[in-house]
Amino acid sequence: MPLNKLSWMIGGPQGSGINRSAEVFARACIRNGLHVFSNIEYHSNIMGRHSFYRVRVNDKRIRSHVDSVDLLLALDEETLLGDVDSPYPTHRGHVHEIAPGGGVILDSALGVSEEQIGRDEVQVFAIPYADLLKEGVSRAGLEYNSRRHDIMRNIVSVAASFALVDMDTSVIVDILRQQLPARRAHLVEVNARVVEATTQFVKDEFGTDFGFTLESLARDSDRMIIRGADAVGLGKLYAGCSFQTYYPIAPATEESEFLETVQTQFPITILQAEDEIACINMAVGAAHGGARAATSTAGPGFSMMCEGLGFAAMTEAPGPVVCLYQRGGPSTGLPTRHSQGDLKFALNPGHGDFPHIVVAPGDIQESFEFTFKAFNYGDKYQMPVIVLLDRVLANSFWAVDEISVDGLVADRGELFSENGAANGGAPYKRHAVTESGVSPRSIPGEPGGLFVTTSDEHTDSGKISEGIENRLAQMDKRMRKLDLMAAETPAADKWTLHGPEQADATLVSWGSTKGAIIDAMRVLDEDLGIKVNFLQIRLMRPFPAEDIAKVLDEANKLILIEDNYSGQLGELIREKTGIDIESKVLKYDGRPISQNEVEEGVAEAARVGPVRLVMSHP
Amino acid sequence: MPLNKLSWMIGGPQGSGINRSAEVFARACIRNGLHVFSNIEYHSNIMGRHSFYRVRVNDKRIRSHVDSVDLLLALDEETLLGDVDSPYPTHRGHVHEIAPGGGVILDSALGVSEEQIGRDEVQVFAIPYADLLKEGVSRAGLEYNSRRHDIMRNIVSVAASFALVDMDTSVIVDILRQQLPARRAHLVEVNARVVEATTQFVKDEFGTDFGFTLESLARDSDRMIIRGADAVGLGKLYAGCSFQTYYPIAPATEESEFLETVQTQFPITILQAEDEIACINMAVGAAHGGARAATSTAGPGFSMMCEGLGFAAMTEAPGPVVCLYQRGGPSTGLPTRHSQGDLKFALNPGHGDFPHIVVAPGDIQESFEFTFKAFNYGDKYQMPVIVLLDRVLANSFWAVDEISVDGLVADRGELFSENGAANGGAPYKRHAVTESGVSPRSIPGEPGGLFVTTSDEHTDSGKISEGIENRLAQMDKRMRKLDLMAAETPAADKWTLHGPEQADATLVSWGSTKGAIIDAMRVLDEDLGIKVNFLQIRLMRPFPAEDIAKVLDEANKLILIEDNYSGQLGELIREKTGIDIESKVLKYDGRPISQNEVEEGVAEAARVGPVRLVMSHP
Amino acid sequence: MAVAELKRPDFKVDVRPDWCPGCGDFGILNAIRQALANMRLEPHNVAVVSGIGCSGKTPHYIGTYGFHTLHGRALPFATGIKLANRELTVIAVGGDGDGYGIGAGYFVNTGRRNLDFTYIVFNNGVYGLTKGQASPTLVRGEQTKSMSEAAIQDGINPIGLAISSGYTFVARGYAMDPRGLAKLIVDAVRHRGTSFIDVLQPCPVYNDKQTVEWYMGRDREDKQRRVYQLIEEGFDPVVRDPSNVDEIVQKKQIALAKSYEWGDRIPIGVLFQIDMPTFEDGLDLRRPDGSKGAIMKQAAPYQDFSSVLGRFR
Amino acid sequence: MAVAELKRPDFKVDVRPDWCPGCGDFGILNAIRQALANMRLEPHNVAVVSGIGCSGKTPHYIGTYGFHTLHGRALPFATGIKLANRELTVIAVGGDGDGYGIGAGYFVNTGRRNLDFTYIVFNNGVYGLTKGQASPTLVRGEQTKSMSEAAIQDGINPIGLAISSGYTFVARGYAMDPRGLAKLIVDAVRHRGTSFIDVLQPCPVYNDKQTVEWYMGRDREDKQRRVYQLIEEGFDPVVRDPSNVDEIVQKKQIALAKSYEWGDRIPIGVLFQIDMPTFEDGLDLRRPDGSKGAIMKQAAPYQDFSSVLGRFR
Ligand SMILES: Cc1ncc(C[n+]2csc(CCOP(=O)(O)OP(=O)(O)O)c2C)c(N)n1
Ligand SMILES: Cc1ncc(C[n+]2csc(CCOP(=O)(O)OP(=O)(O)O)c2C)c(N)n1
Ligand code: SF4
Ligand code: SF4
Ligand SMILES: [Mg+2]
Ligand SMILES: [Mg+2]
Repeated sequence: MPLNKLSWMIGGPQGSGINRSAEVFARACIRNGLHVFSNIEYHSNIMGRHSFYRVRVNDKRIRSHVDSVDLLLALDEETLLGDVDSPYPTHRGHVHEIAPGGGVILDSALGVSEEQIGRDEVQVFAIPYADLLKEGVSRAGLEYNSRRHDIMRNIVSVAASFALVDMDTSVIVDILRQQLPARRAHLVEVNARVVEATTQFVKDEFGTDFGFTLESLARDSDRMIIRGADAVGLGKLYAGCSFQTYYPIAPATEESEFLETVQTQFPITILQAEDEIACINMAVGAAHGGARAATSTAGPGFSMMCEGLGFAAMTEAPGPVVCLYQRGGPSTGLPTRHSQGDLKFALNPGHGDFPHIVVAPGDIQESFEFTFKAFNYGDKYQMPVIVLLDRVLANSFWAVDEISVDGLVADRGELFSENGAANGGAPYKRHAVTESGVSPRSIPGEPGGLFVTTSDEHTDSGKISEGIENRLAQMDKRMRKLDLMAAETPAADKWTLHGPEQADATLVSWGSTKGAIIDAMRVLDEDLGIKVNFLQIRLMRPFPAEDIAKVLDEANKLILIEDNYSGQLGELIREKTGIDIESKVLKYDGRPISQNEVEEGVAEAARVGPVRLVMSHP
Repeated sequence: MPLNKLSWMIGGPQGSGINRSAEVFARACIRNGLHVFSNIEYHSNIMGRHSFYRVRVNDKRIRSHVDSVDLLLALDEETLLGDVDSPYPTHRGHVHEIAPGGGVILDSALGVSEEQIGRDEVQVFAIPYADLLKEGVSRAGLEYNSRRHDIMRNIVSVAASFALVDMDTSVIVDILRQQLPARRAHLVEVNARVVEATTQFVKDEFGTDFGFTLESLARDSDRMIIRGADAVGLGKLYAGCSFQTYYPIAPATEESEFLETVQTQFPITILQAEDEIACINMAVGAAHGGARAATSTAGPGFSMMCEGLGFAAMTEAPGPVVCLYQRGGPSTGLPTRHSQGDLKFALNPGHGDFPHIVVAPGDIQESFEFTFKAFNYGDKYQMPVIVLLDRVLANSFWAVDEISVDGLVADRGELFSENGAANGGAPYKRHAVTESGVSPRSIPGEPGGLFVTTSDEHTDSGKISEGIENRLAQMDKRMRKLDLMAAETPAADKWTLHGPEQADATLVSWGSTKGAIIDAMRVLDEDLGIKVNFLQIRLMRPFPAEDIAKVLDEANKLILIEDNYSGQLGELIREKTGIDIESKVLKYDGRPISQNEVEEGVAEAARVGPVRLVMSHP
Repeated sequence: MAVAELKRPDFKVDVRPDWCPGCGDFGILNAIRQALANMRLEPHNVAVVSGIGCSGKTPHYIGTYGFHTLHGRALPFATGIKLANRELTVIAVGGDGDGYGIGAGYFVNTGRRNLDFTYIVFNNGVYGLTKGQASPTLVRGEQTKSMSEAAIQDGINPIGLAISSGYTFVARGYAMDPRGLAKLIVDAVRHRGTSFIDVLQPCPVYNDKQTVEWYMGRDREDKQRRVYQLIEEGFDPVVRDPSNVDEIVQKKQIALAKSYEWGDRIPIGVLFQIDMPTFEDGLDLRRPDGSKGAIMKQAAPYQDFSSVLGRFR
Repeated sequence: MAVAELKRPDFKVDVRPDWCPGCGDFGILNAIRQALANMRLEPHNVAVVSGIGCSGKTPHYIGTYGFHTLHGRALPFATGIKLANRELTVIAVGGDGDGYGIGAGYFVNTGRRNLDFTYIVFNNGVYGLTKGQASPTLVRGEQTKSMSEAAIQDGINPIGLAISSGYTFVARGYAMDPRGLAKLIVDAVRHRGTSFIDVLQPCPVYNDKQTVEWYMGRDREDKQRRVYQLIEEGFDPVVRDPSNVDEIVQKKQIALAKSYEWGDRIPIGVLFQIDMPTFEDGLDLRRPDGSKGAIMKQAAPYQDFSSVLGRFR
């Protein structure tokens, strides 16, 4: 039976504390030397609607979820059987997702019978939550009070899970000890007793029947558990970003909230603006004002930023960095769900031809690193930079060993003061036409660097001009900076070919699907006999067309994998290289592609040839 | 010497009445049975900056301008020699554009000498404006008063021009008689005398020296002189549009202003909103409310409409029709200048994958016709429709013989009431999943058709739903409507191959360049020996990829012609067909491509092979 | 059920609101339904339009035509649908973030227009659906549960804004007083012109300052409730003579003063009302033939279309 | 010129304004330049930020740093640049369409923030640069030259909006009184917090109602000028005790009343002023170490960066 491989899930109504349970569970696994990947699915709702949290545990590094569940912890009946009886049903529950031989933990008070669950090959572990709570509380010498103590139901869930998979439960208490604020330290003791009572009950009642086991491994105390949103925030801090605006929106808010928690510690101003138009224009103002400036949003907010982006490009602002956290569109869409549906919009985010940079990280390290680099791009090429992220990358907890800052050096680009002498006393020209396209920039406050700039077409001195020759000179010089960026950026930043040079099939993708693809590659090769490699494209604009064409030309079979309807990267690749990737594995049901879906999709595409496959596990 | 072929230009400060002169001149030519194409170039300024107006006259139908000028009417020195001495010069004046043998008319009071003009092969006609005005006024028995009478300088200009080219000047007076409101009818007489005095002076002084001649042709009294903006407005009226919003912006305002002038006559409400976000959302509201609704804007305003467009698509609103008048971008850019730079933005105008239609008319009749059809598309496929227009198409005066309404029948699509019976009493489902993708729509006020809809993903009944199966069903059904649209739309509406089936080179373009290309084709063939045909693409989304690929595959040399920097249609074609049109004739200096630039560009591309040519006549 | 009883519509539907227990939104929902029922409106002649937020879900819970639009854009949408079909009773609803934050520009400019519809703002001091950030009505120094720091911006005064923007009916309601609120809504809907009600709405999950207990004064020594009805004090908000500028200004002044009353006493009820020509009236003046830009289900080419072509010849 | 004279900067530049002859914008431009010169500010420490419109061209005509931004977005931009570099004196300018139409949401929400900068609106009742459509301040029934029909919307009251939004310095100026306006601008810039001046600006080309002649009362029998200085009447706009809510409300009330005075007498001058903590003050409270989020020309990784990583272990 499986050792140190577990797909755990907890489900229940929004607001019932599943987040807390899952996060303690995940953290505890990490403490015990294991790797985790955990992600939540929830409705755009504050309390009551069905949500669930997956924690996948493994002894090797993992970066994605799988659709099957080994151990399901159901806090309510809906988690088991769905809402099929409601007037507008949305799901069939999670029982059908349980792997044969897997199990369900539930509160015996729910009164759900094994017949209702209806799966013989699944073990049902009914746990008397209330009794265990009472028992624990009284062991701690206190009197049970449901209002005060029911919050520990979470701990029962985690302890029962750990006990079933035979894992040391003491780590749960360690984590609580670390996390609870000083003034609530007395609660550690009570929690410890509840853990104890639960562990004892589970061992007594179910023994070691459940075949899945987690074993503590050599403890690597430095491993982090972190979300993409945090990694982006860290990238901003490390880059010296001193100004961030935001307007609340899922799934971008987490990043700003993280930054808000450090604003007393770092010289960064976080401003919650009145809307996203204000966000982008404040950020452009701050960038022109000398700050490394940023804003973060999701699709609906980004839809408000188009004019501001063109404005930043036209006035050659150094940035700002705009983090676009994709979620299920179109329109308000699926506010708390995942998608990679905003690529083409991010590539054409305003009227007219103007330069901007679009970069798409694929994991935690890349989220940190390319957010950092985005500020360098902004400063060096004086244009807005879009960092494309998404719901699953942003909000999933990933276990990583380190955040590496190797080679990350801030570069603020060509500044006027450095070049002042070369001017020979000639008046400073903010938009001087240069060979590279870059004009040394001055920052307000600089005595010799006075300039005016404008969203209108302008002369090299920033005066409004509708002259023809000037127009061509300015237009060309702005666009030329994209060539410079392309030339100066190492190929390794633009794209990566993961896996062997030669393969039966080359998977082509971008962004957060990286996790599921990398995880699937080994299985495809070892278990399904399909040798694949994986072209991850990171730089979307300026697009490394020649490089990509070369890789694709040399490949055997091509398979596109994207979490959107149209295969937007595929469209971009065809636009830039002419190459049509006919086999597409797409997912657009609002959930991220899973490792097994990559395996299934690739296997099928490899088998049948050119095909558009839509993945979904309802 | 040329008969009935004249490129006339009047230049002077913004606000000095050149519009009036040029429009009287153009109208007078039409009255005399000739064809005209006239377009203005002006700064984003109310008074004072240099502007000029071209009127090209011909005995055959013409649809574009040429860069050379046969007769230049200069109201100031800047028109002749530019502003080269100003701190931020923008142009060199128009003297260098005059064709050999051409002429300049100027006010002798300007004191500009022939040496300053410096072109021996150009004739200079100095006219004593003040004297002629005085003379005319006194002939009318009045006392000259500069404040009251200087407004007639325009008429001196027109009369002098007509006299030089030997055209009957009485038509000028006829036009004034028609145009002046009743309460100012007494002015006709004074104007007539000024015309008389001017004509006499010119004949006496210059005789018939000037070689260019215009001759009255058989009068076709029904010929219209009309701008694209008017044609679009007429299309809206004919389609029964009853609600239009706008926020002032060049070059879109003209359309709404035209509609405002007819709002007392037709049941249409024109609402000047507080911004473009209001414009689009009001229009979506009105569309849902049962009206045929529209809004019109330019790039900066369109940049504000992204979220509203996705919203319309998500809630399956019947429209609205959004007219996007392209101007020089990016950002505020060149507000009063021309461009075709918003195609790719119009194709990807929001976050997420959603259906919408983009259609690009190329001349007056098409502007009318496809605006009309846009309402049918909106109603039938329940999605927003973008009509892509541009500055030169919108604001140039074109002579056309007729606006044809042949075959234009309003189709409001599938309505709930018609299908009510088929429901068999089942509750009405606004977003019912059907094979075609279209769900019969009900209109608020309908007793049995109650529904709720939402920008969130929703069920067939419009309730918020984040369910997976529902999501796929709704997403697919929304997108399916694009296939239906593609299937139901005749190829003749999607694209046209103008000219011979077989040609040395196939020109590929869209929108307003049509005029210059059609005009150039004959010259290319007859004078330059290059046999070309011209693929005009009108339907940009859903893109007729197969048809286009077929045409392009069968073509010999391909040459792309666009008024933008990137060759955006070229990018679209490559994305959809894989075909890379390597030869590009582009123009992005804020001015429309001229007939001669098409000739020059095509000739050059045909000669040297794959090349990117940037056209410009500073 | 054997025989379906013909009954007065109660505007209920088969969808259960997914608001948190104790949320003030329930009270507002009930008040709207009650008001619609009291006015004996027919469900198909009513359209409820909302923005995005917890409050934005309201149309899903009312048995009328419903449009759950975009964040901050309920007013423009409502304007469009009303002008497309003037027969509809249109009620726009939304949150305070929706209306005074991202939607502030529409809030101001809708006031100028005086279209005949009603706007109800669910004012809970927070951005509920995005988990409790400060909304524009939260005052300086206040720190609700999920804020990491106290607010350093002032709160706007919605009543003052409405008065300066031109709203012709300006009121404040309280979510936990559904009966009074229903009456206010009836008055607002019956008012000719744009009527606006700012409703104080407890959000038990994120706003731990303006709670029901607080509004009820349970924290006060004298246990006196804070909210009180203006009418009880004999407050007179109505401009008697709309042509009398002095009276208008004086009524606006006292409304402004009342709107700043906060803390121990919080007035609810109508604060300002005046009878002015509506936007529709203005449109009708332009079109003296009496065609009121009515809904057009079947577009037919306008009869006199060709006449307009004459201009271009 | 043989010897360059060292002289006090006059903030003039080599670009000629392309406004129409007689445009009120000239007066405002001169007043701004004059105010800057009077305050003896150094050109490189001043940034003038504008929206789009005739008025939006102003930064091109002043010898400071200048940002001619987007239509309606001058305030957010000004907010950003000010927070990036608090040493700068920031002046935002723009039209009435820019500020109260498309920019109304920012006008309202900037008021709440009370950042230390100045906003000057060129209020001409029309959209000048787009050729004369009605702006949001044009009142119901008015029809200027280029409108095809009279306005059927009410005009908003900028002063009332400002007061309800939280502006701490609210004034009205008159473009044709550059000396008085320059003084007002000096006071506004010196005020700690967001100061706002609505400037009545004749647009001789498109607004044929509120002309210089009209403001000067030349159409009146008694030829009495309409505009008058509040200060002449002894009007006192300043809140003496910012902790006294009653005083604040009372001052707001009288400011509102004054702002509606129109027609025969039009007051100009400061209408409301109060000393309140600025947004910057609030930020500083959050960061007790005194690091004021200053401009960072050379970004260096923050020293204690690695400490923050600890949270994730
Ligand atoms: C353009 C845009 N920006 C942001 C959001 C995210 N969002 C959803 S609801 C909401 C705020 C809700 O607050 P409020 O309007 O006060 O309503 P409440 O939930 O408090 O009723 C926000 C910011 C969005 N949907 N659209
Ligand atoms: C998003 C956007 N919409 C519309 C415009 C067009 N536009 C330019 S100036 C202007 C209005 C100017 O009026 P106002 O702000 O009152 O300034 P004024 O010209 O009167 O000084 C408009 C609508 C624009 N530039 N950007
Ligand atoms: S978060 Fe607040 S406003 Fe939203 S439903 Fe819950 S209690 Fe109501
Ligand atoms: S249009 Fe009016 S506001 Fe604009 S420059 Fe001319 S006079 Fe001034
Ligand atoms: Mg709220
Ligand atoms: Mg204005």
